[in-house]
Amino acid sequence: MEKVKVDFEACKGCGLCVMACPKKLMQIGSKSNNKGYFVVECSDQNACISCTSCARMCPDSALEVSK
Amino acid sequence: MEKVKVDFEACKGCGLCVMACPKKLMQIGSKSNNKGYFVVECSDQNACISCTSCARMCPDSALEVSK
Amino acid sequence: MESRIVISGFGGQGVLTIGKYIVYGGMNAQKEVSWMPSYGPEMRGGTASCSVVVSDRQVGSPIVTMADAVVVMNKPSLSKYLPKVKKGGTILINSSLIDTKADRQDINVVYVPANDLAVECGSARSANIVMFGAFVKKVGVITYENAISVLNDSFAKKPAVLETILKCFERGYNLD
Amino acid sequence: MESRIVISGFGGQGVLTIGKYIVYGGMNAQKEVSWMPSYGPEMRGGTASCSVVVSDRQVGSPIVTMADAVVVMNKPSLSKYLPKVKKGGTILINSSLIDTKADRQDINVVYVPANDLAVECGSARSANIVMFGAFVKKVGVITYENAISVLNDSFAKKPAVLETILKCFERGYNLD
Amino acid sequence: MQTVYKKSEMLTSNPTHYCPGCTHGIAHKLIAESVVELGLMDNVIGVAPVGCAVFAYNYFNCDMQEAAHGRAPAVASAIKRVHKDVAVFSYQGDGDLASIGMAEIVHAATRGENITVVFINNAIYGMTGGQMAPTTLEGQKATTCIYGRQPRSEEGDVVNGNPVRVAELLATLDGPAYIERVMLTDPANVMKAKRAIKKAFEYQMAKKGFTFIEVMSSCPTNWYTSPIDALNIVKTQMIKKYPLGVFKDIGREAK
Amino acid sequence: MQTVYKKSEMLTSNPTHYCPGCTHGIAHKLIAESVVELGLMDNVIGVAPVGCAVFAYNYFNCDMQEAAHGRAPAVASAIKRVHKDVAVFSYQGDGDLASIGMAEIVHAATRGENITVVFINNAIYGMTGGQMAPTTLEGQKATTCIYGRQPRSEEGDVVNGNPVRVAELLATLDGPAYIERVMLTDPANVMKAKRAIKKAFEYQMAKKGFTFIEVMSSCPTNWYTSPIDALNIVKTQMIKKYPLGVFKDIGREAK
Amino acid sequence: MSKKILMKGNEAIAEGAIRGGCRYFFGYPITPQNEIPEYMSWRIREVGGDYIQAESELAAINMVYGAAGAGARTLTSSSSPGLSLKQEGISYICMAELPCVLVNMTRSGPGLGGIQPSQGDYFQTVKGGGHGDYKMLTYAPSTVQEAVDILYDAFDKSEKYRVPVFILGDGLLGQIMEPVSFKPMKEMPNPNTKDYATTGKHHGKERRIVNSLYIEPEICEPKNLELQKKYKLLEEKETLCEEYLCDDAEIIITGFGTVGRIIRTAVDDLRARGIKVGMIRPITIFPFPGEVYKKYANKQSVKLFLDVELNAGQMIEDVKLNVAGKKPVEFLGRLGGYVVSPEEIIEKVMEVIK
Amino acid sequence: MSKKILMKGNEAIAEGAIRGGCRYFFGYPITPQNEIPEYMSWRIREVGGDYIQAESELAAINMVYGAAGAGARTLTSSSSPGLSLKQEGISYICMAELPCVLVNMTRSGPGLGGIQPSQGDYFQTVKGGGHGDYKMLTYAPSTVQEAVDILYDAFDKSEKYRVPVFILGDGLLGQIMEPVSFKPMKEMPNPNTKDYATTGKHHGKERRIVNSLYIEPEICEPKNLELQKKYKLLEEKETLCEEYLCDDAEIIITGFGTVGRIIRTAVDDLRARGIKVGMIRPITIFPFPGEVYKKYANKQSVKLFLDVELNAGQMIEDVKLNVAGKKPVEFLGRLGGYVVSPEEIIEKVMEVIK
Ligand SMILES: Cc1ncc(C[n+]2csc(CCOP(=O)(O)OP(=O)(O)O)c2C)c(N)n1
Ligand SMILES: Cc1ncc(C[n+]2csc(CCOP(=O)(O)OP(=O)(O)O)c2C)c(N)n1
Ligand code: SF4
Ligand code: SF4
Ligand code: SF4
Ligand code: SF4
Repeated sequence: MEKVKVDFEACKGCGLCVMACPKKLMQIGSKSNNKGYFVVECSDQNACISCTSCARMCPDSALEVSK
Repeated sequence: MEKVKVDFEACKGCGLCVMACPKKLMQIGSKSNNKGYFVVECSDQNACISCTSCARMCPDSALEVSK
Repeated sequence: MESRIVISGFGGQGVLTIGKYIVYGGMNAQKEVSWMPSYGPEMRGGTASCSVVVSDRQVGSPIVTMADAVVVMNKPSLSKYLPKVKKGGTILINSSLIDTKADRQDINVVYVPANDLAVECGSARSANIVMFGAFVKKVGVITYENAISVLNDSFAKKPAVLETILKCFERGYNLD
Repeated sequence: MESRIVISGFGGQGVLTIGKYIVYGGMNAQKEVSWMPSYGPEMRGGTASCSVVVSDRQVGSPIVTMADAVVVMNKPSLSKYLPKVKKGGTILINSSLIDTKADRQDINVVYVPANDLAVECGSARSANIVMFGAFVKKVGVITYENAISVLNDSFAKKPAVLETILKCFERGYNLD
Repeated sequence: MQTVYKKSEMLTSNPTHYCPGCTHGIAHKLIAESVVELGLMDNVIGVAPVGCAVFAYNYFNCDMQEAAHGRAPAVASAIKRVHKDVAVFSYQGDGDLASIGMAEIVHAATRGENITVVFINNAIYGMTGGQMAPTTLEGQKATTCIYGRQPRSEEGDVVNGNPVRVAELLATLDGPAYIERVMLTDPANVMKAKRAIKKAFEYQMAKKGFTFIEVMSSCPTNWYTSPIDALNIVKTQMIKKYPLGVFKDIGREAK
Repeated sequence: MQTVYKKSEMLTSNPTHYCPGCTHGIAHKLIAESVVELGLMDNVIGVAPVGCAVFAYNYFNCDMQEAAHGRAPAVASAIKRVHKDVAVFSYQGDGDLASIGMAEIVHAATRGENITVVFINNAIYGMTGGQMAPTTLEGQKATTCIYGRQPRSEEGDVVNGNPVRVAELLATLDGPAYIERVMLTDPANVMKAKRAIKKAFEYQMAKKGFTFIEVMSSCPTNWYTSPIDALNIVKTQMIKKYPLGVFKDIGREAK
Repeated sequence: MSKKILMKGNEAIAEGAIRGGCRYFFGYPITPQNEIPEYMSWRIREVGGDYIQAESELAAINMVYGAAGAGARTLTSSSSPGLSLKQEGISYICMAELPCVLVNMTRSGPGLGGIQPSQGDYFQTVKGGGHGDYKMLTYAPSTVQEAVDILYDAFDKSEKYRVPVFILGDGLLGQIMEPVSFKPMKEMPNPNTKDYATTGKHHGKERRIVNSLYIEPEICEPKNLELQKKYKLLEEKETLCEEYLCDDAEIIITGFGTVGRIIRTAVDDLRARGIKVGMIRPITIFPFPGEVYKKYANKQSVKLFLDVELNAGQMIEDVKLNVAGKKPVEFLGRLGGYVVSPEEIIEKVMEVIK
Repeated sequence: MSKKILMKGNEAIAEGAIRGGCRYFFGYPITPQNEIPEYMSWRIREVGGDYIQAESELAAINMVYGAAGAGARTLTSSSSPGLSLKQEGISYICMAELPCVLVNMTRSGPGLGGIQPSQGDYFQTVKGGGHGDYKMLTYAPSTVQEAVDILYDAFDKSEKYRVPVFILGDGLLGQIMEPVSFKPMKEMPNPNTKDYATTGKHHGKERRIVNSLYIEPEICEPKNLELQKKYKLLEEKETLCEEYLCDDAEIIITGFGTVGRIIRTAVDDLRARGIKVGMIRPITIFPFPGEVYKKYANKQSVKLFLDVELNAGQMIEDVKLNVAGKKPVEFLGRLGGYVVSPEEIIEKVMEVIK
């Protein structure tokens, strides 16, 4: 299962989570949502340590983290 | 001649000059002006040391001091 | 019947209070009344006055332009309000502070040395009460008994001064 | 003759610029013109559009409610403006970003894969120029020469990019 | 698996209109989370400003009043007087709070109103398109100082004037109980900011006085930078002029 | 015999409407004398406030503008921009400057406008009849706090709030060049106050920035005291809350 | 009704509001209405309410917005320049449809003007001093007793229609002392019973949003149309007007507020001389009692209207809009703080009937 | 006249003011007029003037008071809520008789409303949003070129009469881009040549006092009467109005500002259908061109008037005051930011002629 869930329509592709992730797991993807933003994705769900850094930085509450 | 000249109509009888005079020469008189104020007077022009304290305190520029 | 009155003097001379006494008296007598102050820009000093109306009908304008009676407590008030006394009306002049005479023949002029009389009665600050006494006698509007009861009510909480106040009133009422 | 045009897309897609090019062209051709933007509350993102009028007479309302031609650069714009094309009018649709079809039979529908073509021409950000080219070909309003001269003027200070720009324009102009 | 972080229930499901990477969104979350953690969800009223956060009433999942430009502290003060035991917060930008609303913030503060003010300092007028704010840095460009803010000319005449430090200014007053300046540049600072906001609400509920959190924020759009560069600017340039820290804490003083 | 003190020629012959013993009159004189001594008589514009000094334009013998309540700093700023080499001063009471005009004074100060503001702090609204001012002392009675100013209740709810110290508040800004608080209680302090005002004008003419003199004043009428007792209250009570001194002096800092 | 007591207009109005359930007051000193905040500062706490001396009129009106939005019965008062400062806030309150009561004891203008009575703010009050299309239920009382009675019911009306109630007085009404009596105390309804009010208790349920922003025309226009509908309703239901001796009148003198009481004296005195005059005195100036004017404009016996105001001619436009050219409308105005006297009105009437 | 260039209304207006000699600008950002302060912030310093981004609209209008009093040519601009905040200052400026130019790019109200075009501030502008009796010379331009030309002469007129000149625009006028041409630069007259201006040089001579306080009615009333006289003079000299195809018109459509250009299209289109319509478009809304309406109201051929506004009906009162019941006056209004279209006007005309 996904540790980091991305709300596809909420993400604005700003990249703050990318910067925040200590494991450098987040990256801007190649798919854009209805608003035209390229949405972020987690490159390796298994490597995620569920530290919530990405989610805490997200201005749009687009990330949900589980462990 | 008068060292301390009082502008009879300008004085409002507030007594600030009375308080200020180091020689305690100023006193509220018994005559009132057109506005109804009892005007200050200098009790002893000779004793005046022309220190200007009275005049500097007067809010209504009613005093002129000479020496 | 409508009495239109102006009372004027320095701020601090108690002119607004005279007006209120008349109004209270009017209320006691079941009349319609109004009281309207007028101040200058000065907080202290300067001239204060009030317009008082005591009437049998609802009071229209509370601002008295032409007065049945005028009370003046200081000099600037005399020159200002003398022309505003109606023909046949009355002016009461505080002759303690006003040394000029009223040069009108068509009105009643009453000189009241209010400050001097007040000092005589032992209350330098009650010249206005003396004037009120003179007013009730010379102008009327309210009766003697009514006026006494107004004073009694007003000083109900200060019985200590009431006696002097009544003395001042009587002195004005029994002017001559 | 009056042409009333709407151009709409995301903020940042250069839709306001397409409108300006058309207006400059109109001015070159001695026409009366107006350009009127419309923004949402968003500073970035959100939908931006502009109304353009090119006319032989003084422009009355610069706000285009029913359009002779519409250019839509993103999906929300298509649903919003498709009903606003006059019968017999034209809609240009950026098919790179809009996957739905326009279901109206009474107008001309032109699909322009503007982003794809722009990328092809080496300037991903010039989809609007491709669209401008397609517009000049399919709708007219201004002539080819006029459009070229507008672009030349607009990029006079950036000769480096002019070539790519013209390439994009041509690609749109020679769509099919 | 267990969810360790998700969207606060004090936030509605409405998508925000904020630009990508704008820290307004982060600040919203911190308020929401603080309110939830303090159990104030059913005991809180918010006041939205005029500025990019003008639609904040769409995002906070509680009763909200939208105030006129700059007047949120007056609105919040009055609400508090009516509902003395309800948590009341206002949320304001720098144009709103430090320019047009300067009198209202100073007076709510000096009165010592038991409210919490969250002040978003992004050194620019966001909503209206990037004009100079009272907090715009020296040298910073804005649409009303296109050559960069210049306080005065060489001759000594005023050109654009100097920026104002609101936390320091309010700290001279007796009414505030707690004043802190924080930033949102990274997860650690975000956590710190949240602790500050939470503490402010705690003080408010204890009726200690006026509480004020200045949040150093970014406006990538009107700074013409990427969201990440914008955070770097906060970290490297803004906090030189606006140092982080606690400017007043009557709790601490009391000890 | 030689005249050693007489009425300044920067004052008109109009009698003032101020109450007996009101220190407004003294403050007027100090400004007038400073302007004369600096040779600025033909190079000065004053701005009058709304308050007891609303008629100041009748008393200062120079070009004057009467400003709307609280807005004198905005008016003075604009005048200065038009006449950059003319001395411009505003004269304001505490209601005018510290209450309704708080935004304007803070912003003229932070911009660093080359103007001189003389702030008459008498802890009361004089002209309108003795209502509470932002500077009214704790415990002091006023017509809108007839039991004495009480900042907050025992339960911690705000009642009348706390007084504000304007000199200290403005001193947190970069724009001011010189800020001093003085009082007018005796000839020595009057002389000191005059030196401060004069220095403020000197700084202004040297384009050093915003200059501000807070003058602790009295309002015998609305304090219900004699003029002399009023000055004693200033000396014994007011300066406890509003200590005298220099709060900013960039001349001194530079040394 | 209690026994009549002598009271200054301002204080009586304040007490009238308290009796009407007012529990929150926000204000800033300005002559000639200072006795209202002064009285409120101690009185409102006696009845369990709260008071803020706001830092300015701007703050005061926005505090009204806050407290009214929070469900409280809220009053503010000021005088002309202060009202100008409140215009933005008033416009907000009208769009947000918050109930509250506002008082203007008008003084002479423009600018700092003077502190004497004036009616120069009629236009500001009823046409819209603030931006956008809005109206307030506006009363212009002519005596202290009338003012007190209006205040007593003002909060009920305001909450019924969700419009501010505005009291347009003047320095005369504020400063006069007249005998007045008061009705029994009403309590303020609990804010929780108000379905628009923010109380902090609606997380996740139907949140209350107090707002005046409607960025999309699709929403902003219907919202405006709703307001207009409400104003129409006010016209139908709340128009109030005094007609005095109009039945057989040939000349109708008209004026609002305190001028009405002066006109009344003039009418009595003119009638005593056998001149057939009457008075129309709008008690509400919005809604304006246009129908009353129309009625008399259509009446054969009426020869002309004389409008009397303490301004350069403001209500006269509303009078003319309704008289609609059917009869001449003359004007008598005093400016700058002068109060028109019955004698001047009589003189003017004598002049126009010549 | 220089070559036409394409410019946004707001920027063109700013440049028009500069060409007219404006050298001081004080303003505060608000949509939809931000391009005016933005343009001014750099442009005015190029021509030797100065600019302050004021802390608020309140500060801005009081800066105008200061700079105008100091003899400078001064401009400020804002939009609806900002104008509400400026009402006190405007009233001061009018009483102090200071020349200056004020712009309102109206947006939809009331309250925070929306940012789309509206004409909801007509009443505020011409009836008196501030306190007291005052008027401003008020223009309502319909195109960018007309606005620019008005701005070019606005300072001269303002100084001639010592009244503020007010430009009542709307979001449409501010945001539209149209071709426009400019006249040559005028310089600002030296403040020392203005006999009302504070310059600091008049100690002991005839001091200049800029003031709006007249505490005694004996002075305040004559002062007010002087203002009224000046407003009469403006009515005589400065009334401007466009009449379009009115000569044989049976229906007269009327509207101000940008609505005028939309009416023109409708008139042309209706004429093309053979319907006899014309347009009256007041260019000055104070003074209001009442005589023009009277002329057509008295004309046999005219059947009715149709007033079109982007509000709930404001100018219609001035129209009706002049039509004075002689002809029906119909109304078509859009609210909340919608701009009326020629088609709607045509439809309305077809409806009323039925
Ligand atoms: C009285 C008034 N003046 C001006 C505006 C226009 N306005 C809207 S938002 C804004 C600036 C907001 O800037 P800031 O407070 O810094 O917030 P940000 O948008 O940067 O978050 C302004 C001036 C307004 N709505 N009302
Ligand atoms: C907009 C506005 N609000 C209120 C007033 C009324 N007002 C006149 S003077 C004054 C207070 C002045 O107090 P302060 O500034 O302390 O000066 P002081 O009279 O004590 O010298 C007020 C509130 C006004 N004229 N204009
Ligand atoms: S000059 Fe000095 S000594 Fe003389 S009266 Fe005045 S205070 Fe006294
Ligand atoms: S200080 Fe001046 S006003 Fe006061 S008593 Fe002395 S001379 Fe008179
Ligand atoms: S404009 Fe700036 S402050 Fe506003 S939402 Fe965008 S990034 Fe945030
Ligand atoms: S009221 Fe007070 S401040 Fe005003 S003049 Fe009198 S003493 Fe001075």
